[in-house]
Parts: sequence; C-alpha cells; structure tokens
Amino acid sequence: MNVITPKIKIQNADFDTNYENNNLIVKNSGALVNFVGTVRGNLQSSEKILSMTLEHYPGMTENEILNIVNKAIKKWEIENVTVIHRVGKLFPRDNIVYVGVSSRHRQNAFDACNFIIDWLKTNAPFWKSEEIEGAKNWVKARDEDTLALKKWDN
Amino acid sequence: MNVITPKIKIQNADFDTNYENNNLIVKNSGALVNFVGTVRGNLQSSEKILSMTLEHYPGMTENEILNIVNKAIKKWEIENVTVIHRVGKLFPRDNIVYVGVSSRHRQNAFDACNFIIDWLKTNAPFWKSEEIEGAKNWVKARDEDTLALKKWDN
Amino acid sequence: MIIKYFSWVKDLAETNEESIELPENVKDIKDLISFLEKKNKKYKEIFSKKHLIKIAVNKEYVNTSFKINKNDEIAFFPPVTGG
Amino acid sequence: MIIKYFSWVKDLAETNEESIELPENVKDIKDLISFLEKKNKKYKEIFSKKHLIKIAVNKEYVNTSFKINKNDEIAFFPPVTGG
Repeated sequence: MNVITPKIKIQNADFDTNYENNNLIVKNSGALVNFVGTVRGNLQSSEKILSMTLEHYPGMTENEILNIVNKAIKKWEIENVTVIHRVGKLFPRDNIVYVGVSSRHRQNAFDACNFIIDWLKTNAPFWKSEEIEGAKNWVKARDEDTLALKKWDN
Repeated sequence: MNVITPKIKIQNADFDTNYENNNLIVKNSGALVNFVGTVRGNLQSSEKILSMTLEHYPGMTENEILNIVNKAIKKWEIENVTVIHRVGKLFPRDNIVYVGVSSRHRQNAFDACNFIIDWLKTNAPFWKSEEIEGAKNWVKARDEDTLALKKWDN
Repeated sequence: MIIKYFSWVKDLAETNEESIELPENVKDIKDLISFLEKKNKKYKEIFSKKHLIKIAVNKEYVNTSFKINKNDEIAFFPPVTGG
Repeated sequence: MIIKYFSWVKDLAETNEESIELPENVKDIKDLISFLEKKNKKYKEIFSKKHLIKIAVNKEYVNTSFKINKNDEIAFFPPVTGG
C-alpha cells in the first residue's frame, strides 16, 4: 500500500480534468480512470432542466468523502486519488463531480473509481434541487444508487 | 440503443482529455468515464525507461477498435464513445491511450470503458518497444491482460 | 445544542439551523425526536417520514439510539442526491 | 501475395513486408507456413514460436486453417501490447 494524500475539494468553481489528471500521474501510474458527472439537459419525463442547485453539509461532506476514499485505498493498490464536487447553481452540461484514480494496473483504478462514486452517491451529504419551468424540486434519491453498493459487498 | 458514431483515431499527436470529454457530453449523458494510459517511468525491475516506441498495423488497428466499440455499444446503453491511441516515440508520463464513454447511467459507462480497454489491450494490433539504458526491447504481452477478458464472459 | 436541517427537511423545519436548550430527560436521538414532536407540529410532519430521515451527530452518521450531549451538533436530512 | 511482419517477428523476418508468388499447392495458412519454413531458415525460427504468432488475412484475425488467395494481404505478428 502506498502512502497517499488524497485531494478532496468542495467548490463552486469548475474543475479542469486535464490539470487534475496530470497531477494524478505519478512515475509509475500507467493507468488513470476518471468519472465525471454532469448536469443533464432534461428529466426522464423529458421536461427541460433550466438549472440545478447543489447544497451540502460543510465539514461532514469532506469527512464522508475522506472515509470513502480511505476505504478504497485499503481495498485496492492505487497510486493517487482526487475527488472534486461542485456546489451552488449549475446549468445543463456543467460539470458536477470529478473522481480521478491512478494506479499501476488498470483494474484497480477502475474498481476504486467506481467504488468511490457509488459510495459518494449514497453517503456524501449533498442535495440537488432542479429548476424546471415554473418550479423548483428537490431531487429524489434513486433506489438504484443504494443497489449499486451491493457489488462491493464481499 | 442509441445511434452512435464512435470517434476512433490513431495519431502521433497528444490528445486533449478536456476537449474529448466535452465532445462526448450530449444532452442527457450525465455520466462520463475515461481511461487514460500513460508511459511509466520505470520497469518492474526499477530500471529507468528512457522512451517507448509504438508501432501498429494501419487499417487493421482501426477495424479492430471499431469491432470492440461496436460490441460495447450492443452490450450497454451508452451515449457516445471516443478511442484515441498514440503511435511513434513517447516519453515517460506521456499519454498513450484515451477511452471515453458517456452514458445516462454511470455503470454502463464504467463497464463499457473497462470492456473496451480490456479488449483493446489483447486485440488491437499495437506493439510497444521500450528503450532503456543501452537496449531496446519489445514489450512482452501480459497474461493478466488475457485473463482480464474473463470477466466479460457471460 | 445546535440542530441543522438540509434539503426538504430544512423547508419543513422552516430554518436551516436552530439552537435548543436540551432538557434533562433527553438522552438519545429517539428522545430528542419525541421532544421536538411535542414542541411543534412541523416536527411531527418531518418525523412522520422517519424512514427517510438521516441523522448525523457531530458530522457523523448515527442511528436513533445514539446518546447525545448538550454541546453536540445534530443534523437531520433526507437521503443524499449528490454526485 | 503481400506478407507483413510486425514487432519482433519483423526483426526475425528482417523485413516488414515482402511480396511472394503463391505456389499452386498453398491453399491455407498452414500450407503457407510450411512453404516459408522450407524457403529460408529465418522463417523456421519465427514459426518455432508458433503458439505466439498471430495471423491476419486482409486485416482480420484468422486461424491456421484459413483459406488464402493470391491477392490476399497476410500478416504475422506477436501478441499485441498496446493500450
């Protein structure tokens, strides 16, 4: 297991995937996996999303993400991790979240990245509200996100 | 299944992950997964790698990658795919390969991206040679890469 | 004791944060919920959705039997929807 | 018929490409390999590593029983190492 100092940021500003990826590549990484979540243009009902507002629980958010990242570091041999999550008002196609993991062997980066975003989705205290024509609605949690955790049960 | 026009490029020039990611995000993607492979700084033996040269089989390479991508498109609901592979002389930390997949639900993008790089590693006709102090060696294929395909057997 | 609310729990609580004097007989989260429900009917509405409400004490997830102290920061919120 | 070689197969073949006249009795890849092995000992060395050699005809993977024609482009190469 490497000594890793994960980078975890909650910010309103956009992130730069090139810059973050470049920082993750250490001498022997070889493999880098990213997850980038973006604001969708419309709902399942095809109603147009005008904007989205993300609030979070400062302090707890960072703790929870660090917990998740530390679990991933114990579970897989990885070289480096960065998690950036935006908050505030965002618009369709805007970036929301970046998870980057570098490793020597690619499957470790794939699994760690997948694990981190699965746990973040169900545990990190963020809440989305969607602004559609004439209304603002809190987004409902998806059962699929809780079910997604089952694959890490072993 | 969406109608997808995958972008597949073999080139000597570097790629720009931000630019490629931005092109993959369509109205309802929401999720984007990248794999980026880079040149390692040294061998397992810790011998320093000075540079690496990648050759390929023009024409067959593009065909094989398109075959792989089409399999992924059939297997998972994805929105868009880009695969870029560099050839020629590369140096430690340089980018080698970019695989980007966007989808509405993140697990599809994770699985399709993972599948594409697993198959590319064992089927796309590229060959690496590593230049170390005083020698140039063709890189041996790794058994792990063939074994990695087992997870897609169902 | 500070109590924080987020997302639609905040909308129902009509505040994002409040400070309350903890009565002697309130030992754990279960007691706190009963105490709040008696205090004002808006809390009754919040905790009627109890199966949805997540609880944190000092920024860590806890369950309803978790013991609390007067200097704790409590938070009630719905399932998270980030990422 | 064009034959292409890549990576260390190319080093052993001492060329990346050659054009050969296909004899009548060469019907498939197996026949072609036998023909080449008889022609020059460098091919014997290449095909002594037969379990490692991949074969393509007209830029698609095939096995040794694949039938070939005089206008085909054949390629011999080791396991791939890209990505």
